[in-house]
Amino acid sequence: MQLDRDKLLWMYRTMLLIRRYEERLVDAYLEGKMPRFDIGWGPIPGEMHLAAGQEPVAVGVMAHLRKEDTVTGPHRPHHLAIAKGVDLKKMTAEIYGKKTGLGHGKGGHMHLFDPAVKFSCSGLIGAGFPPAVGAALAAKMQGKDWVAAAFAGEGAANQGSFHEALNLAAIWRLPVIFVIEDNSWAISVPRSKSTAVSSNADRAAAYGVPGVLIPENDALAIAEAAGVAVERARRGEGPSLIEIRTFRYLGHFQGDPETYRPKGEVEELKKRDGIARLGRVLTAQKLLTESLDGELRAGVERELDDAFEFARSSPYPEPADALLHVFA
Amino acid sequence: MQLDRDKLLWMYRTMLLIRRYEERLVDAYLEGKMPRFDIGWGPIPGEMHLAAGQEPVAVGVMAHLRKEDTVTGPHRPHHLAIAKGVDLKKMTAEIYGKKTGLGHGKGGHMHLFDPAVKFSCSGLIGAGFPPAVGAALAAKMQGKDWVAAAFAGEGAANQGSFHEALNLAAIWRLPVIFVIEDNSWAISVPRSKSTAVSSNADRAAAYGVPGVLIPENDALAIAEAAGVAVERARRGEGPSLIEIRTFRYLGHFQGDPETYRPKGEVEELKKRDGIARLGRVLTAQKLLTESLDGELRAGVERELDDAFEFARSSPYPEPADALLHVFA
Amino acid sequence: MTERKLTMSRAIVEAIDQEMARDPKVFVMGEDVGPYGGIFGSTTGLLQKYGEDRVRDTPISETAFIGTATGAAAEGMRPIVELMFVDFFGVCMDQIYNHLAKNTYMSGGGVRLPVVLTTAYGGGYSDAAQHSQALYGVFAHVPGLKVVVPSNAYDAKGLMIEAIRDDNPVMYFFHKGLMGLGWMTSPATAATPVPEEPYTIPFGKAEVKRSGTDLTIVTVGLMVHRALEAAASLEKKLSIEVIDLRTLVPLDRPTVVASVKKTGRLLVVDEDYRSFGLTGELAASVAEADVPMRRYRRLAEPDVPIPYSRPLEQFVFPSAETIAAAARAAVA
Amino acid sequence: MTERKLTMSRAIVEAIDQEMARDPKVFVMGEDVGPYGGIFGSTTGLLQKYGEDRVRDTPISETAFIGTATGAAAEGMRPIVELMFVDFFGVCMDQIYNHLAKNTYMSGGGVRLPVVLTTAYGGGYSDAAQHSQALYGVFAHVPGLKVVVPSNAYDAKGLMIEAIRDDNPVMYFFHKGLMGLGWMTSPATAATPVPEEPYTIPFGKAEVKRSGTDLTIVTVGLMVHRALEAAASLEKKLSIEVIDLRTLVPLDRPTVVASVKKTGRLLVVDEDYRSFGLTGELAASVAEADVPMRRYRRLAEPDVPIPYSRPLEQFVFPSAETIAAAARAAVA
Ligand SMILES: Cc1ncc(C[n+]2csc(CCOP(=O)(O)OP(=O)(O)O)c2C)c(N)n1
Ligand SMILES: Cc1ncc(C[n+]2csc(CCOP(=O)(O)OP(=O)(O)O)c2C)c(N)n1
Ligand SMILES: [Mg+2]
Ligand SMILES: [Mg+2]
Repeated sequence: MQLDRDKLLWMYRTMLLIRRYEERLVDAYLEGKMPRFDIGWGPIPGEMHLAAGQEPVAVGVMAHLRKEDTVTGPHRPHHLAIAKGVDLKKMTAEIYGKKTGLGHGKGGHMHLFDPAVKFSCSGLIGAGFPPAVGAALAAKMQGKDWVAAAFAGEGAANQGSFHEALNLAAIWRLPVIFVIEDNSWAISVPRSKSTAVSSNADRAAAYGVPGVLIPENDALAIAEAAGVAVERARRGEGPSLIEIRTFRYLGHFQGDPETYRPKGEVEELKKRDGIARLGRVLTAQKLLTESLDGELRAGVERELDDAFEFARSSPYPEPADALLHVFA
Repeated sequence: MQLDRDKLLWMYRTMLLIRRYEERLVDAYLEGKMPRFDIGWGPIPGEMHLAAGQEPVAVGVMAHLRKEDTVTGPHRPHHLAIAKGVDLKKMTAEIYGKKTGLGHGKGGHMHLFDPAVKFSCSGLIGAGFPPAVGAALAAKMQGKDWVAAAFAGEGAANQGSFHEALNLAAIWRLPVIFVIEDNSWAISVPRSKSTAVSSNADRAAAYGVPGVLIPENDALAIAEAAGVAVERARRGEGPSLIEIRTFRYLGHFQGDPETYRPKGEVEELKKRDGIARLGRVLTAQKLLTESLDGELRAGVERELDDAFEFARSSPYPEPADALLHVFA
Repeated sequence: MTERKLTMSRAIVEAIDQEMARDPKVFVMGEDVGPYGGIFGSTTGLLQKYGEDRVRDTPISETAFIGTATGAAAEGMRPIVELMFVDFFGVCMDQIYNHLAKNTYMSGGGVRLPVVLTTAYGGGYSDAAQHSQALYGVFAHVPGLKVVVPSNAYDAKGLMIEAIRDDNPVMYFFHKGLMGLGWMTSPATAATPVPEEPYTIPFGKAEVKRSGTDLTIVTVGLMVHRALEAAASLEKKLSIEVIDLRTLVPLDRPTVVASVKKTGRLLVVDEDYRSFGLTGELAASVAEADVPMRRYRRLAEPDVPIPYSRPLEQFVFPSAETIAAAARAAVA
Repeated sequence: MTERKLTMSRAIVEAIDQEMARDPKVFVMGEDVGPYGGIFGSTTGLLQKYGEDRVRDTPISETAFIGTATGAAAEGMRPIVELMFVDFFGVCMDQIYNHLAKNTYMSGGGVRLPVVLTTAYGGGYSDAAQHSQALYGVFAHVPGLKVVVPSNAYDAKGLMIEAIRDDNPVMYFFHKGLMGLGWMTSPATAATPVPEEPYTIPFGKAEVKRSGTDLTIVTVGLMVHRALEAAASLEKKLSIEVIDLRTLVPLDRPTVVASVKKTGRLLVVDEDYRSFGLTGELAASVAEADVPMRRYRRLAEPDVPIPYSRPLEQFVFPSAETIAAAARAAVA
């Protein structure tokens, strides 16, 4: 499936949007945490898992998904949420804990729910696989050609839910794509110490489904593999598993001392940055010019200004609202 | 590794012992349940999962295990317990709920613990994999060449614990053998409806460990594969996965109406019975004569008389003993 | 009201059947719910009537298929998913309590999860420590799940239809020893007249099964029958009020408090573990209402795993005799 | 007693270190317990001292590595295994409560499982519904696990050494907000003088942190500090007794009962969910002892998932202010 100009530029712009969104989040997160860092302080308290470096995975897969398709994400969800089209204002307001947020401030950054675009995520590793299978089952039972995609890190592929969900999706031939974002770390544990095989794509054989390894953090290569898997799913031919070698530029969470991480690793990764990479390709294809690039970046900043302004200016929920919404 | 005469005869006799043990259990279990079957009545109440047909798996693997090696079994444990050398009197007393039982009557037939020969089992599907990994870890940390073997049905291979335990054993290169007894049924669910691959041996690739399928319910073929896996484990080269196509002659549990089961299936299986099969081989090899066969069978009956007599004549625990042993 | 009597299992199946006929979004999933019809008869005949698409046997992968129910419910389906024994919750609790139970809250009400999680509980037939537990106290402790524990066929049907129509996750506990299976003893009083037509019983309404003035006995599920037996055996000596909670979440505290206000004495009977559970919750509910209790007693599983051997198992579960003895002592 | 002060995390590490030095069978397993030293500093420096064989980073496979601890313990090892957040219990509860907790009983005492399961609990820093729970009520409800919840560094060391030397499974809960981590606020009173030498604190002995005559406040963990703050703020008006349970299993009922006998009023403060938990258990414990309570009140998490947003989260957890208000109301 060929990606047209608009789609390619959407991929590039969306990656810029994600990157800049999280760069702004870093600053916002550190507000009130300087000079001394306290996880509970500032306008954005709590854990903060950022995806800088992993943008290609989000746009490569999401390039093939529609509003009706379901996405479940892990604790590191922003790139996926943005690429799926989650309302950026409400998402930012949620991260700020505001009443106008996706969950009226109840969920926070690990628990973003936007039913309008069928996005959700969870802080439990591996927990997103089964509900994605459920969304795929619902689509099949309702006779829709909708698909579901479950995203998780390479660490999650050693959780029992990965095995159970893949097996169930396979025997029921459900339209779901399992996407493993291998950023080679699970907090401080390198994949070599967590995973008995060199590629999780090899695990597809355990379920009789296609497994693909994308060795480069390349949005176009990812999009190509994802296109095949999504089409297969829409045709009713069942699930696929895709693993992508991607990059974690930042600490596991903000505040991670990263003493376990080899010096210079990140610098090396950044030389192969996925955004710059696609930018070069589009420039070579004459789809991207310096002036267009400037426009896109300016548009991104305006969009972000609006989102953060909305979040900051929104009111906090009333304390007693904590008692609402336990049940629908 | 060649099996000597004694070992071969041990395999044959132990299969006879298992088969006859369970045949007697069927009768004992039905006592007090006739004419009307009530699961709670009679000298042996509760669930009763029998392994008739699966004897070759037990002796084929256990032929290579020592007292110091650990075995964890599932809810269908008798064949494994007997082959591992669990005290038959105490085991029978446990099944009768007597004070002299392995667990003083607290465990019952799904919860047989005999630390003397390092045997244990559980009623939770897939629950035996992790503790076997733990026993293997203990052996390795203590510098012993002891191994562990975890047995479970093909249905258990779709439980998350299977995946997690195999991966952990593989990255830590632990001396553990995962044995899947594929009797093609999980209660009423055929393997085709539960398992996305034709053989669980294929799943070994997901952990970079050897995987072997034994397509016939043949004690010698099983013993050959188990020998390789056990030696590998003792040499410190890590885990292996073996799946055996075995036979379930009886219902899932006693009282199972088996309306889901194709007519005549069991009759066909019985034509390939594993005990008769080994008997023919040993006879051809002149290791087994009719008179020796008679002696072995008579010895088995005497051993069973003793075990059942011990169990029946033993006292029940005092009711208030229920309060003991919550903590060591 | 019709005099047609049903066992509890047949009442449950009828409720599911009527709702499946009414609403195509309702479907059933679980281990052995298809050809077998549910190990405890909770889905008998549904496969034959509705087919494999709506009555799905699953692999032994509770985390996967319960999470699948959550995902399908978020997309508008109304799954009824069975956890064969509640004792197995430990292999799938994360999908139940961190996701199914919390997603509605974490989404600020944006996500609705109409899932009925049916599960068998209870002992008394020597199924030992991993197949005989009650455990509803665990599910009533964590927020986001409604917890239903019917004691008879009439309630079972009405509560099941209520559960299926509820837009929230409902844990529906049925005691194996109440289902009226041919192969497991069940109290005669568990099978009751059941109307043919669909009806609902609201959650959070306890039923006073017998009124009295000397002592209030509160319980649920199978123990309701034993408590009534005990109360009847003592009726010459004592006037005992027996309350069947029917649901633990929501919990009908007002009915319990009003009764204790009248009797001044509370005996809680529970098949679940004694500590940190139902027995304590009711003591707190009455005490915080400033209702004086002249006596509070509890008779429950004595915080030990459930033993296999009959004399041991009979020792740990309340019986009509031990309930009667406790009642007498509570009033003495 | 030495005046050397330690944070709770350093006290825990010192206890583990001293026991690892004493007994080669003690080892540590869990996620990020190696180079990282434990996300909440519960294993800092142990890898450097004892090496990869005895300090093992695991994959994210809680069922596998907690079951591995059970299997290793059955073979004579003494594992200390970490469940990073207690909120994650749902992915591994079966190995914990059906096996680790029950095997000793089911084997009639034949199997000993000296496992310490350390886990972080608690909120207050906006980690939301899946990373802020207390949940010890669940583990205290099911039989076979000892449950330890230290409130300060001195207790943390003594209870950890006691736990490691115990031949039974011990769930060791530490509140993230008590550890004295540089990056998370912790009450100054959580860091205390800690003797260099190893010492033990017996399980089942609550500590009366402050004695009083008007009201008994019982709590555990972080809430001990808030309760003491509240009691101090009211000392001109009220004489409040504050009890730190220190362990929930075994539960020191006699100390609680004796205190309520004296004060006649009980306020239970709990960070865990209110219903079917600790608050109810203590009401029952006093009531069944026939000790008249003029007042029983409870202040706990109000049975809702823990919300992310600061004002919402602050609303659901007891604070010194809300405890003081509840205390005043309880005595009024
Ligand atoms: C079931 C469970 N276990 C442990 C954790 C703690 N935890 C949070 S993120 C993380 C590492 C995840 O690694 P990976 O899956 O590779 O995702 P990444 O963080 O690299 O994006 C861990 C162990 C958790 N949230 N859930
Ligand atoms: C975790 C869990 N889920 C479900 C069950 C109920 N159950 C008991 S045996 C069984 C079938 C097991 O099939 P298999 O693993 O093939 O073993 P077999 O009975 O064929 O020997 C099931 C579903 C259980 N005991 N534990
Ligand atoms: Mg990773
Ligand atoms: Mg099977």
